Amino acid sequence: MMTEGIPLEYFLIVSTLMFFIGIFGFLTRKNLITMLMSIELILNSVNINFVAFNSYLYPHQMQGQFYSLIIIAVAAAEAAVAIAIIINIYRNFRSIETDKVDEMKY
Amino acid sequence: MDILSWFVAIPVLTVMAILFAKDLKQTRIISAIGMSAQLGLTTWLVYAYLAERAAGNAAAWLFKYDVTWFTSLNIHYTVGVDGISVAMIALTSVVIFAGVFASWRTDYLPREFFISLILLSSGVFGFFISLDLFTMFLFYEIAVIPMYLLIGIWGTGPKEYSAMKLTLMLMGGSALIMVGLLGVYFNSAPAGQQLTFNLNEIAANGIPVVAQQFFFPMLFLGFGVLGALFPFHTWSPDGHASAPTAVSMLHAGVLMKLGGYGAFRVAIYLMPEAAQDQAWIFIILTSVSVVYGAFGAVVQKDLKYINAYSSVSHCGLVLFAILMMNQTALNGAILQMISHGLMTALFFALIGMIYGRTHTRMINEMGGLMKVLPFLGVAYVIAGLASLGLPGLSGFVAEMTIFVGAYQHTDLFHRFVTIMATTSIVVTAVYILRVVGVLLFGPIRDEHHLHLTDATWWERLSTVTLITAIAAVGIFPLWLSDMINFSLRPIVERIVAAL
Amino acid sequence: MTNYSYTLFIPLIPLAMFLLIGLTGHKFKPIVSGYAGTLGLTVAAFLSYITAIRYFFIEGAVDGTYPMIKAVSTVWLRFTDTLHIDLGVLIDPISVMMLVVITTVSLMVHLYSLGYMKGERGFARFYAFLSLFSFSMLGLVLATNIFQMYIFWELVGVSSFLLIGFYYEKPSAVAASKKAFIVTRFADLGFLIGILMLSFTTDTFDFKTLTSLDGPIITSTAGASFMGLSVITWSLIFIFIGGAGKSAMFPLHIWLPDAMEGPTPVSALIHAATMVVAGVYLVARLFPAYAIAAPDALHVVGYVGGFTSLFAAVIAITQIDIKRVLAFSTMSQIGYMMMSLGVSGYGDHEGLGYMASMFHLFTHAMFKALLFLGAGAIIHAVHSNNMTDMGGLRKYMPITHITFLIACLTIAGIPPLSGFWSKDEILAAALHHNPILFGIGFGVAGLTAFYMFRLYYNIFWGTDRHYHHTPHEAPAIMTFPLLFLAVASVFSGFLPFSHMVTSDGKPFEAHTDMLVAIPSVVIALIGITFATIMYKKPSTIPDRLAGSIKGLYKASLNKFWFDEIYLFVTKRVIFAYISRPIAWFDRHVVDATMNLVGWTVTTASNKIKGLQSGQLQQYAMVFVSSVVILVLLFVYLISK
Amino acid sequence: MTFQDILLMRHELLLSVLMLLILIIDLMLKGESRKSLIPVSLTLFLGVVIIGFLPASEGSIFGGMYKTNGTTLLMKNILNIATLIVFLQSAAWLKKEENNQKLAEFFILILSTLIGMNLMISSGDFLMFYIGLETATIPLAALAAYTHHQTKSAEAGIKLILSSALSSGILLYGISMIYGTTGSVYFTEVAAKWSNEPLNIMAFIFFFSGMAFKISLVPFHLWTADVYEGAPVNVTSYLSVVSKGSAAFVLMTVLYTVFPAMVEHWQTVLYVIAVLTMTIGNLFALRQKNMKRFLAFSSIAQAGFILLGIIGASQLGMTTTIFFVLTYVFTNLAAFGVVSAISNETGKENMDDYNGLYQTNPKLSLLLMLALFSLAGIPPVAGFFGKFFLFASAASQSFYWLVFIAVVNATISLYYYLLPVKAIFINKNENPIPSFKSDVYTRTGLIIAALGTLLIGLLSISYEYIASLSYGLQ
Repeated sequence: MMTEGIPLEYFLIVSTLMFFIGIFGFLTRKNLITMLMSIELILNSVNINFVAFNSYLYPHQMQGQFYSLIIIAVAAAEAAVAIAIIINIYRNFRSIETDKVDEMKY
Repeated sequence: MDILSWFVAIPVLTVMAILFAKDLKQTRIISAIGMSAQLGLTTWLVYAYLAERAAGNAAAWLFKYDVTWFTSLNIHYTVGVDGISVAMIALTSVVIFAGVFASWRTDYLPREFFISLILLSSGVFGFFISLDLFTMFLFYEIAVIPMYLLIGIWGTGPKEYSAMKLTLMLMGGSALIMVGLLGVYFNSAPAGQQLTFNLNEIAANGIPVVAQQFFFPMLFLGFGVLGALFPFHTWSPDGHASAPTAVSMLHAGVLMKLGGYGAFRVAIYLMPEAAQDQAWIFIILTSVSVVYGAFGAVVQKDLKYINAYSSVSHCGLVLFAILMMNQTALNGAILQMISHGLMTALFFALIGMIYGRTHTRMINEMGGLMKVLPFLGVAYVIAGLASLGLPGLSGFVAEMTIFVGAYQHTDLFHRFVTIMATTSIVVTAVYILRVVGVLLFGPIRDEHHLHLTDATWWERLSTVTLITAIAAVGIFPLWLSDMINFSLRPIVERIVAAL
Repeated sequence: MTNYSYTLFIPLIPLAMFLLIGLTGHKFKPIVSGYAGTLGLTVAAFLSYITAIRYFFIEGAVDGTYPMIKAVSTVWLRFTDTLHIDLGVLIDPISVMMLVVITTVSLMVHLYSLGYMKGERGFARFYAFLSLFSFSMLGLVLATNIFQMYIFWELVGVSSFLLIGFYYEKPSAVAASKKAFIVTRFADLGFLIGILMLSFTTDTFDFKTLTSLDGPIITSTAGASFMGLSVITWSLIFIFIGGAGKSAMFPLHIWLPDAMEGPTPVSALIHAATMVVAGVYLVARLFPAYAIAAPDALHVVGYVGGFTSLFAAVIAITQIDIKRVLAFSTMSQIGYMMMSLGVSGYGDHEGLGYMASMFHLFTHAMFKALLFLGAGAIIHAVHSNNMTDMGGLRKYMPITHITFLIACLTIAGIPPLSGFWSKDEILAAALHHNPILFGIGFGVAGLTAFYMFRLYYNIFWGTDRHYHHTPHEAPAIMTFPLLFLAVASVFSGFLPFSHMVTSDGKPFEAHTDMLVAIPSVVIALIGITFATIMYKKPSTIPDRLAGSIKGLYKASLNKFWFDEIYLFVTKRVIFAYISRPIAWFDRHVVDATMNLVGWTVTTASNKIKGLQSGQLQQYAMVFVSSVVILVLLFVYLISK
Repeated sequence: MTFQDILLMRHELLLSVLMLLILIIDLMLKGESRKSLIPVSLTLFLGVVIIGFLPASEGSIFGGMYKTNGTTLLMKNILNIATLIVFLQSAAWLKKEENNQKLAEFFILILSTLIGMNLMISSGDFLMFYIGLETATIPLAALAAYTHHQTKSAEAGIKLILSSALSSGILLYGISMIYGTTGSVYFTEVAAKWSNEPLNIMAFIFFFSGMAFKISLVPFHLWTADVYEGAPVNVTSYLSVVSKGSAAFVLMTVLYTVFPAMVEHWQTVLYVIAVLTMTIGNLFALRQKNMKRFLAFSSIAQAGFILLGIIGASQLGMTTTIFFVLTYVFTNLAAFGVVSAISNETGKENMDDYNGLYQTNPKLSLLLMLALFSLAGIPPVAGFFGKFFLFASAASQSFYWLVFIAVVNATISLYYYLLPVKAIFINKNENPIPSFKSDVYTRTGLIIAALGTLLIGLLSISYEYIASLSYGLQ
């Protein structure tokens, strides 16, 4: 296998980094699309987790891999709806800056 | 259907009937009929009860009726009466009867008014007949909530504020009660046995003293709020001042008694040990409210405020007596509930009638009314004399029983506070005579009052009903106090056993 | 033992009359109510005379003692198995005597009022109240137990309140009635506390038990004591406070002078003859207890009585309002009775004071009622209470004049009028037991003679005022009671009281003690002479005298400023320093605290609204950070 | 696995079929005739609801990924009823011209979320659970943005979709950790292998916060108010009742079946969260003027109360929770029903607009009062029983102080529940909302809700039935 000799920790470090980069992006970037992308980052970090755990710790079964497949699918659906709404937002607000979208508060 | 449930059913049916009433006329006729039926039923109950006792039926509870409601939680609908609840029921039906007639001329939304009023009374009746703490609590809240609408819609002055304050403070009280009840429920039986809400079963099983120490104050305070326990009495002046006549009557006359009754039936009866330990705190509080309320009343200018404060004083006496926890004092407490209920209802009725004529409740804006309103004036004097404990009227009987009972304690503390409490009778005389002197006697202050008309027939009816009751209790107290005493005996034995 | 159960009707008839007149009186002509009331009282009086004759003369003393008979008794309210209020009728010498006194005076007043109150508004009401009062007073004297007495005690207070405030449109009358009720109420508090203490120690209310020589009080080794006095003593002192209140003993006397605001017949009935002696009756009722178990308490009674009699006599000298003069003289005379109780012992001749006190009570009732009714007639004639508006009335109203003179002589203690005998016994008793009190009593005798004749001369002699319409003699319906009472006060002195009313029920021989009698008569005469000199003819002596002892004169004129003191206490202390602060505290502290709670919640909700900023990323921020916090928190908790 | 086994998924299958049917019918209908879709789909759905109550066999399929038993059926039926009421109440709104094009979408989206919820409830492992969760969430975003011409609606949509995406991301991260530590995503195996290592705790918290987001517990609730306000009223009511209720069911099921090993830990979590939720929710609700926003915060507070049931961690706990959700369904739908009826009729959503409503619309006013009293827990309406039993469940674990805080909060909540009552009955208003007569659907919806609110509590049978199906920690 091509992952010969790469210890599990490396994968986990990568996934963790991705996770927090995603969170960071979500919290800081003003553009709604970019926020959506950072969500994708988070989800993919989760995918890496699942696959890595699966192939390193529990190689004899495939739950992790299937899980990641499902996640990818769902993520796609989510993105679709999200983008649709974002377009809608653009129609209404003439912008897709998240901090413009605060008509309702308190 | 068993006899007691009718006490809840009749008001509900009356309400149903009122729903179909077209105008004020029909509404009040229906309510009058309903409440007269209730009064009749009550007389029958009293008679039947005494007959049973005379026949030697020594069971603690008569006319018992039990239906399982929530099996898995062992919640029952259990009703039954002993001498005490019979007395309270009698009080309630007299007051509500008088109340209906006192609010005979309610022009704004009459149907809604009578509906909520009578609904409230159904809650009160339910509370007095329940033996199951859950049902009891349920009826308790049913009795408290319509207050908000009654005061908020038909009240006077800062009614929204008063109504909200009253409701929230009472609900705060019932919040405490709820926690207390749950605590009682989960300690109501030894481990492994079926938990229960049934008053007598709990009493039989007994509650662990540790739990009592935690839950007794909750329950006592919770009920105390409704009993106008100092310093949680402040809903009472505003609430009464803003409430319409009949509501003040019912509230001060009956609802505040729920507090005393509950404190006695639930808090003291189920948790005597804790009561014995903690009584002194509350005794101090109550004796404060007895004197404090009386003195507070002396300088008030608004008739309703005067009466509200005197209610604080008198209801304080009720709780005071309950905490004395001996046969005589407890008997006095019940008598005091009845007596205060009747006379304060009379007071509020009269105040309402006077206000309806003079459109003011400020005593310094009125004077010499005795000349123009002889009937109301005389009635007011009678109410006043009852409240300052004149022999031959109910007040004397109750107060003397309380004082004599409270003084039976051998230790100095109890006797000292008793003496403290007795001083209130002088202060009471002061404020009562002050009002009577300014309001009724002397020259007429306001020439507009010269051509006021005296009481109408319904006002007379409502007033006379109450006065008759007051006099009946005051002149022939023995049957009542014996009836109560009989039912008190087992309770007192239990409390004494806890010593 | 005879059956006295019919005595129940003596109080019940007036009650019936009260209810009848009160409920239906307005339906008939006023006078009807008047007749009804009078009729009722006549029957009651008749019954009480029968009772008296049967008790004293037909039955007489059973083996040397007048028995204490519970004619009727029924449980009214049960406190404990042993403590219960009974309502009943107790027949014994003093109660029988009081029956006679009350019904007689009351009947006279009823008759008198038919004339005096003629045409008054509320005539019917007046008679209703009179009946109510008679009922309560009779119930009081017939009480079988101390609590029944308390009950009627209160009722008496209320009916007196109603009668004083009869002219309820007159502010002064309202004020007076209020004052009377509250002051006595305050005293009654003492009574109540006394009852509580007594009943707690003795476990009974019953007079028979309380006063019987082997009863719990007498035999009780009252262990618990406070300030050196036993519980029994304390409770008896407290009870005496109650008595002092009703009997207007110093310092609870202030209500009595004002009570004269009531119609004069009322003053005669309540504030001269009957109610005010209730205190004396109460002490007499419990006398064995006082005398044997609590001599200290009895001394208190004696000294209070003595001081009051002097104090009141001094004030009476300077008063202008004739009714007030009489009021103070009443106080002084009741002080006399109290004093004589105070100096009495228990058992035959020792109990001379007791007998004397009761004797004086009896005679005093007669002549004081006479005086008041006379005064009423006078006021009726001249439409004023002030002796400065009177003078030379003897020409206009002869009957009143004569009867009034008789009364004055009687109270001054001139033999052979009744006053002499009773006063003589009192002084005799005082002399043997307590010289100081004897001194006081002796002095008071002189003073009494003086101020009574000052009054007499000022009214009937002195300068002849010109009246806007000539005063005329009162109608027969009013003069008859005067004559009757005059006769009574002349002859009642010859009743063999020591054979009838004694401390232990056993008759004994009382003989007039010349050592006392002569000086007392002498001093009385001196007093009269002074009065004659000063007031018979208009003269300047009084003013000069007043000028020479200005301070004392002013003090006495202003009743030693007691009203002012009381006013200060009530208005300043109670109202300003207790009630108003409490009312303020309730609104601005207790209530404010409750409102504060609500305020806190609402402000809190306004403060934290920024949390909901509408910014998506801020939401996410909160979300993430709270996740982190939770994680850290729990990882920490668990690793612990 | 046979054909019969597929039938175990009765609810889901029926709903999917219904979805497709509606889709097809929609294709056939054109223009005005579209309106007929409403009665058609309503009747069909009614059929589904009824079938849902028919007795069914228990069991599990897909190797335990999907399992069904009496409890799950009960929960699903409750959700069905709630959805039915929502449909009835939305009819009036759907009839409007602007929605003519999107009629079918409304039904389809709602039904798909319902399917998702059913899957969540029946899920036997985290995968199925996740699929259900997303199926139940993503369409909701579309629904929130349903009236796309309104800025508020769009804002609601974006706020919902993004924050839910974030939360599910975090939740997934937690699940991945669980998988990493226990080596399985099956509930049973996870429960068996569970150990309270810090990593597991972290994983649990991640997972829990994901669920807390769905139930909108403080501090994961911030999206709620805005979305509720922005979304169309009927969507809001669906969100606040069905979505919240299902999430509560699932959270409880998972806690009881997967994490019994760490019961006292999650009890502590719930304790803290419950206190926060009740208090913050109340404090915010106090000052709301917009009825939808007001009900949003009130529903947050209610969620806090629900935790008092779950915390019981026993058969009693489950019973009370389900019972409360049942009462809550009817109560809240009654309240929302009135609000939506009024806003559909007049477009007014502010509390001040309700002043003097009783003069013009007594029936609606009384119903709203009933609902609010029930929410406040005033007898004899259902809410009282629900709350009392919830507190009982917390008290059974002797969390008396928690109960105390809860009842104090209940008192505070009474204050703001009385505000609309005050507006309706006491406040004067010269031009109140004119009296109107709502259409048959709305009225049926309201009547059902009202009956439920009145009777659920008084008739103990419902409670007993739930109790017979509930279970404690596994």
